[in-house]
Amino acid sequence: MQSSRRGFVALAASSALASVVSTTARAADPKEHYGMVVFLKGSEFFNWAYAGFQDAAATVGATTELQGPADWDASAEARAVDQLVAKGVKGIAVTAGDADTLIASINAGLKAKVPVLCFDSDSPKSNRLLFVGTNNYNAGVAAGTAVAKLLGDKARIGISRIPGLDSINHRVAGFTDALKKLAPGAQIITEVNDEGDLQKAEPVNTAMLQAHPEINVIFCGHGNPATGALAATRNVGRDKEGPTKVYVVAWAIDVPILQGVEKGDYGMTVAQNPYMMGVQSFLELWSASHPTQFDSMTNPGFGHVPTADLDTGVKMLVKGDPAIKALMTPPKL
Amino acid sequence: MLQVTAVSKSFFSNKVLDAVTFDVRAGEVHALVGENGAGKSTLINIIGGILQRDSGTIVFDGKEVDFGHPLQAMGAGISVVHQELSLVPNATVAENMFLRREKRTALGLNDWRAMTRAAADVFERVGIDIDPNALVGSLSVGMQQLVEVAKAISIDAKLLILDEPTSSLSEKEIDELFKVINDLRRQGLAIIFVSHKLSELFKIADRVTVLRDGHLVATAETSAIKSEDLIRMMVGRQLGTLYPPHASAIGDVVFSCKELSRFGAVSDVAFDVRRGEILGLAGLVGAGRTEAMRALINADERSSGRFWLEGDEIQIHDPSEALARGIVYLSEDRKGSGLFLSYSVAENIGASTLDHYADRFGVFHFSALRKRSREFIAKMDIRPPDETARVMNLSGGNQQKVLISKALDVNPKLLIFDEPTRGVDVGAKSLIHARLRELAESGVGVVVISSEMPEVIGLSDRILVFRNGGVSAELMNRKGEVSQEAIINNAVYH
Amino acid sequence: MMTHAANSPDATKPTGRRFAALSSRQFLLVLINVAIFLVLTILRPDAFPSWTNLKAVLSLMSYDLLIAIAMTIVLIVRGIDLSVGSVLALASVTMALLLRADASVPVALLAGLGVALLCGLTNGLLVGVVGILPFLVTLGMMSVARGIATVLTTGQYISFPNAPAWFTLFGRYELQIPNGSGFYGVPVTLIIGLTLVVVTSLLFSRWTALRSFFFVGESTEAARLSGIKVTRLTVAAYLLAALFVWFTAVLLTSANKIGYANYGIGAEMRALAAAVVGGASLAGGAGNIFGTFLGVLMLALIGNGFVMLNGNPNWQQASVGIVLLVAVGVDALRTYRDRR
Amino acid sequence: MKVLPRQLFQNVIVVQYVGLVVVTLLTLFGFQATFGNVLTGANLEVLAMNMVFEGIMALGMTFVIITGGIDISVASVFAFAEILVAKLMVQAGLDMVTAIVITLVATAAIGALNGLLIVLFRVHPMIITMGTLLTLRGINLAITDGHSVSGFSDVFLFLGQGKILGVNVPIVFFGIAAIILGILLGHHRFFRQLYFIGGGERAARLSGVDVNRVKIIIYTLSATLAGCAGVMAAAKYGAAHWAHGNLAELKAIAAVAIGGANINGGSGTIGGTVLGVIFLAVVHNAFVTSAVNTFWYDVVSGMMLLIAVLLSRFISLRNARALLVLKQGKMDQLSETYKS
Repeated sequence: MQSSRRGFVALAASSALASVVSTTARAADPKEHYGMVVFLKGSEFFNWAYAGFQDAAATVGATTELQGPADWDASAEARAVDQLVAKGVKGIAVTAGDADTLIASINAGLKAKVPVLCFDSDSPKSNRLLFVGTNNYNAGVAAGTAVAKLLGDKARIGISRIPGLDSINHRVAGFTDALKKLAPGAQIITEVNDEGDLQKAEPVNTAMLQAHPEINVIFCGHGNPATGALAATRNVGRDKEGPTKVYVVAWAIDVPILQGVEKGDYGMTVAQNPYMMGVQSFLELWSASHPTQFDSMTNPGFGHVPTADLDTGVKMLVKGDPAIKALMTPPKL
Repeated sequence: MLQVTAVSKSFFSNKVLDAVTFDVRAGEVHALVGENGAGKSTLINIIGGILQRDSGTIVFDGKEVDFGHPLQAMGAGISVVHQELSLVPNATVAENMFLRREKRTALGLNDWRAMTRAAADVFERVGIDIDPNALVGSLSVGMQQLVEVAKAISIDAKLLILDEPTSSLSEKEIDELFKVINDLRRQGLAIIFVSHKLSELFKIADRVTVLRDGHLVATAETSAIKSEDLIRMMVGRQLGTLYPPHASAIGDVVFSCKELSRFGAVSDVAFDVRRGEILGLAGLVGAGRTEAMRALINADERSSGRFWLEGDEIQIHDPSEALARGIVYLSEDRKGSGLFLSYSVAENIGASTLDHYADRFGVFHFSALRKRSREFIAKMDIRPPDETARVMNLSGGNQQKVLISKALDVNPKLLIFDEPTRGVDVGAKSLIHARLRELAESGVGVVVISSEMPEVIGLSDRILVFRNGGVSAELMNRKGEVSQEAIINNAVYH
Repeated sequence: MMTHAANSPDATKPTGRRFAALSSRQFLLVLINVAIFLVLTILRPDAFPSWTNLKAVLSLMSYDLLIAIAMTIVLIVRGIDLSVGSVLALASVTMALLLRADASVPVALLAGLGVALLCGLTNGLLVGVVGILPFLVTLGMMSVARGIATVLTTGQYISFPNAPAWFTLFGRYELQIPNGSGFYGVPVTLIIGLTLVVVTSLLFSRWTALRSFFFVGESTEAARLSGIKVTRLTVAAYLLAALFVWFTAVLLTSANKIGYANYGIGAEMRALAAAVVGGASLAGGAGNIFGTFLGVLMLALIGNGFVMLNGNPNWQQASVGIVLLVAVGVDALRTYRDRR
Repeated sequence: MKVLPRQLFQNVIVVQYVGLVVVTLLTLFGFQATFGNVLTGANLEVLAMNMVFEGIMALGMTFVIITGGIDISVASVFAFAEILVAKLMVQAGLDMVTAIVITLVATAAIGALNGLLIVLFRVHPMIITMGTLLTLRGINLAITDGHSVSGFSDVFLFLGQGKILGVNVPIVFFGIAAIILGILLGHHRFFRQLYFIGGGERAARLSGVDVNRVKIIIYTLSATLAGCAGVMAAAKYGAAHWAHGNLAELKAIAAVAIGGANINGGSGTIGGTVLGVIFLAVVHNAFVTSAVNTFWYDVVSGMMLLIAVLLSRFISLRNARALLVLKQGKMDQLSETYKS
């Protein structure tokens, strides 16, 4: 009756697949192949990181690929790491959507003699070779210092964030500590949940400014809320220079936000260096997968890599900073 | 076998059964008749454990019983075959028959072999030839009905209740069913038989009980009672004539059709409809009458067909085009494809004619529709006389009246009515017949499909008999060609 | 029973009493909204009832409102459109990419409209003509549209600094309405949102073409035999939904000045919740634009109240689900009571 | 009359599954030939582990879909089970068995609640389970504060990372569950009732099927299977996190649909679902091994769903046509005999 139905389905599916594959795939070659695993795949930030990874790989003639879920599902990342290990890549750089979720996969990769390191977001309890990325606490300190310099004891801060994320927790901790030290009179008033959604950030931040009119700084704990937070200041009419202005501290290097900083819309933005994370990640992986005549002290069987974290640092970008111009052209993938 | 004493039941404040008393003996077929809403279904559902009575007693097989669930009734030996089939098309006959009573292997899994054998045994006992391994969906409706009966008696039923078992069967299938019923009676089963078709009762029932408005009217031996008496008891009054008079004058052709075919269902049907006449389509279920009419308006894709309306050749690409030309088809499936059940009477009446109630800017005026609906409510005697009442709350007869009103609002030139009085009480039935006759007299072409032999004979001026997807005979009432024998003769294969 | 049913006007069905009085459901919704409003006013008299706050709540809910109207329209014809959020993103990305490439605004808008309608048409044809379940069709479309948007942008914000200023301004434009001492700034998004609610609401009750949608949803086969062009209307419903999604995309792209492949994630859930709360049914044949408006308003007020009252941000995300369950529960209880 | 043994009434289905198997194998070998590294033990293991949790959910989903329902809450039940079992062991200090039992009972209770609300409110299952999905996701977030929970014993980790006879424990679980549930669905009287409910609920009711009870049990089973998957996932990842398994419900539904079940209810088999799961796993794996730009994954998986339903629709139309040919043949034959 429906004898060949399934056949058609599957045939059509695989032909659809094949057409995509043929347009974009590269045939396997003997070159060394490295993988990067991210969450929120496709976000500009990780595109920068991957660009660095790719560019660094090109210098030694290695190839790369990017894997991971488009949403915030660390378990999908863990599976992507498993996949790459099974595929036999020479090294994996992973940013941990959740520190603990990735432990098993990272350790399994190392056990299979594939060098694995973390970048951007760490999985400290795993055996990863090292962490390359912004030290979130330090970055928070930098942001806190900048805010303290800007408003001093008068700073009243609202935070827009996704609850519970480790990296954001560290940023907020650094931010708070810096303020405590430099401007003890400053206060953190409240936190709102923007659900990581650009669109959602506007209503919650607007409501926050209404509920707490004393707020004069919105500290964005991550990349997405900046646009919405800025719009929120407009909604309550507190975007213009003057005594009532609410300063938005963005945490992003997306082009529209950099443009906003140049125009003075945003108070400042915390610029991490994802490109360098990518470059450094590759170089360390390369090093780890090419053992020299002396065995690694800490990671027997692998090449030498530093044991301490590599802090790629942040820069607080304010209006007129020449670095903004350099970041305006997004990376080619 | 069964003794029902003073059973009453109310739904909310509405008393639907009022102290009904009657009994059924082993080895008899007991007919239960009454207009729609007389309480037959409620009574059956109470006996079958689907509903619970408010008061009264039921003694079955010597014990007083009080079933809380259909399964308890089944366990006691009471089996109900409902009007709507309750079989699943995707499962085999055997699995359907033994649903909830599966035979098991030692592992507790279903023992298909044993079930197949048991089903075959039942069929043998009843004398039906059906493959227990066939998928139910592959059987005709008549066969499925027989499977239902077999399923009902396979629980070792002592009392079998058949709720309008013949409503969707062809004459031949009815004969088959009656043969089975007679067999079962001989085996000592008590059988309650519900039907609107009085001729059937006289053929099969030993006694008949008449209900009206939830009250018991009478119980009588069928041999001692006449059809007219029964009808009087059911409606409480004498119906002068059951059918309106035949056409006074038959005029020119309103609509004609040639070469109407639908692949696999209808082949090369041709007919004319004239002013003033009612054209009846007779035939066994599945002979292609409904299929032909649906193909006519292209509700099902036809393979060929040419049509002339009032002398001009026309195209009919889809039902909406048919409607636009004044050709209306009213489906036999009132609830599924006739009415919008949760909408009001007015909304239903205006469903085909929304544009009539819009002004030239396309603005819809509900008040105009309500006004129009009230006219129809008066004309068709729709009850309750409230145009905002939801159609789902109306009785079958009143629903059918709404359906006709909807068609009339189109100002049809050709009205095709599929089973106009199926599931309709006697009062509404004669009103519908009268309205159809009026319509024909006013110059509208009227085509009626009916599986009820008396209706198609009583109503039609001319009858087309369908067989095997085509027209096998044309019988003129005026010429005295119409008779049950003539129709059957042309409807079946010899 | 019968008389009772006749006396219980349910304005989610086109029984014609829609303007005689609010249905009991909408009345209930109005009450709930008023109650939330009063509670928030009492608890936060300083912040909540200000025009600035209410304006923000009302104008920012416009995006959800337009999407929810789109959802209501397809629900009426017994459909569902899970792809609204993704199509929103795809239309936005299309317009932004064209504007960045210095296309003129009309061209970009038309292209966005074209993309949205193409998605709507595909949905409509697959549902209406081919006869595939709407749930599956739009689930596939949801994946495809979001995927294409991501492929086109690789996830970047697409800004268009060279686009004409009026396009980047109108999404945030406010009409100044004098109020004696000063001006009320009334956002254009709010005006557009409310206008569309009123217009669609009127059209659904007073325009025969749209009234027919209800018949299609209530019983497809009966509608077909009643001469209603079912296929055409089904396709039209998905196209209309796509149109509303496009409105949203235009407003959102203009207001945020960026096209973004992750716009509208989860929008279908909020829209569905609001539409069902407002009286639409997955079984088709019912749905009310004003009810949907009240549903969206309720969700927006709850979201605003959450922040106003310093609710634990962790619990914010559970609110949509709880609202949905409570609404369905209350409705079921009401129907149950009506049945008696 | 000749009594045949009950035909494996899905002979036809067996044939159509062969098609799915063949194409799955073709894809596997095709990619192996082109890119290599596919048919390695390590890759096959990863391939299987990639879909195993969705696969376990798909088993329960099969039952739900056969009854004509849908359960989109499984993904959040999955994450809830992870979190609960983790909290019970790590924070409450319960022993492993107690923790797992409590977790499974809790997830069963959620499923029972789903079923209860569905039969009580008589609302479409999608609305109810969507409410559960959103609410539970919010709760998952809230009770963990967004953090993951970890620190399991090695014995517990064995449930996710260990191997029995060289096969990962979750895969063993999936296999055994599929076999047991497959046999039960095919041959056990309780599960056979599902087809009757999906084929016609009213008819099933009249035949004495306790539809409400069966539904509640089925939703309970679905949630419990999601709970089992969650427990093993916690062990596999060594951590519980609220965002785990996001959108898993869609993958599970897609697997059931590709496996040939009718989303309207009344048909579907465990065997088909298992094949659907394997097919999706192979395709996903193909993406990784071929190193295609993974942005395309969404597009292709959406397309695949659309093509799958489209083709199944065309096939069913063709079957209807074939049936007509058969009928026409009978008609012609009859009229021939009658003429002569």
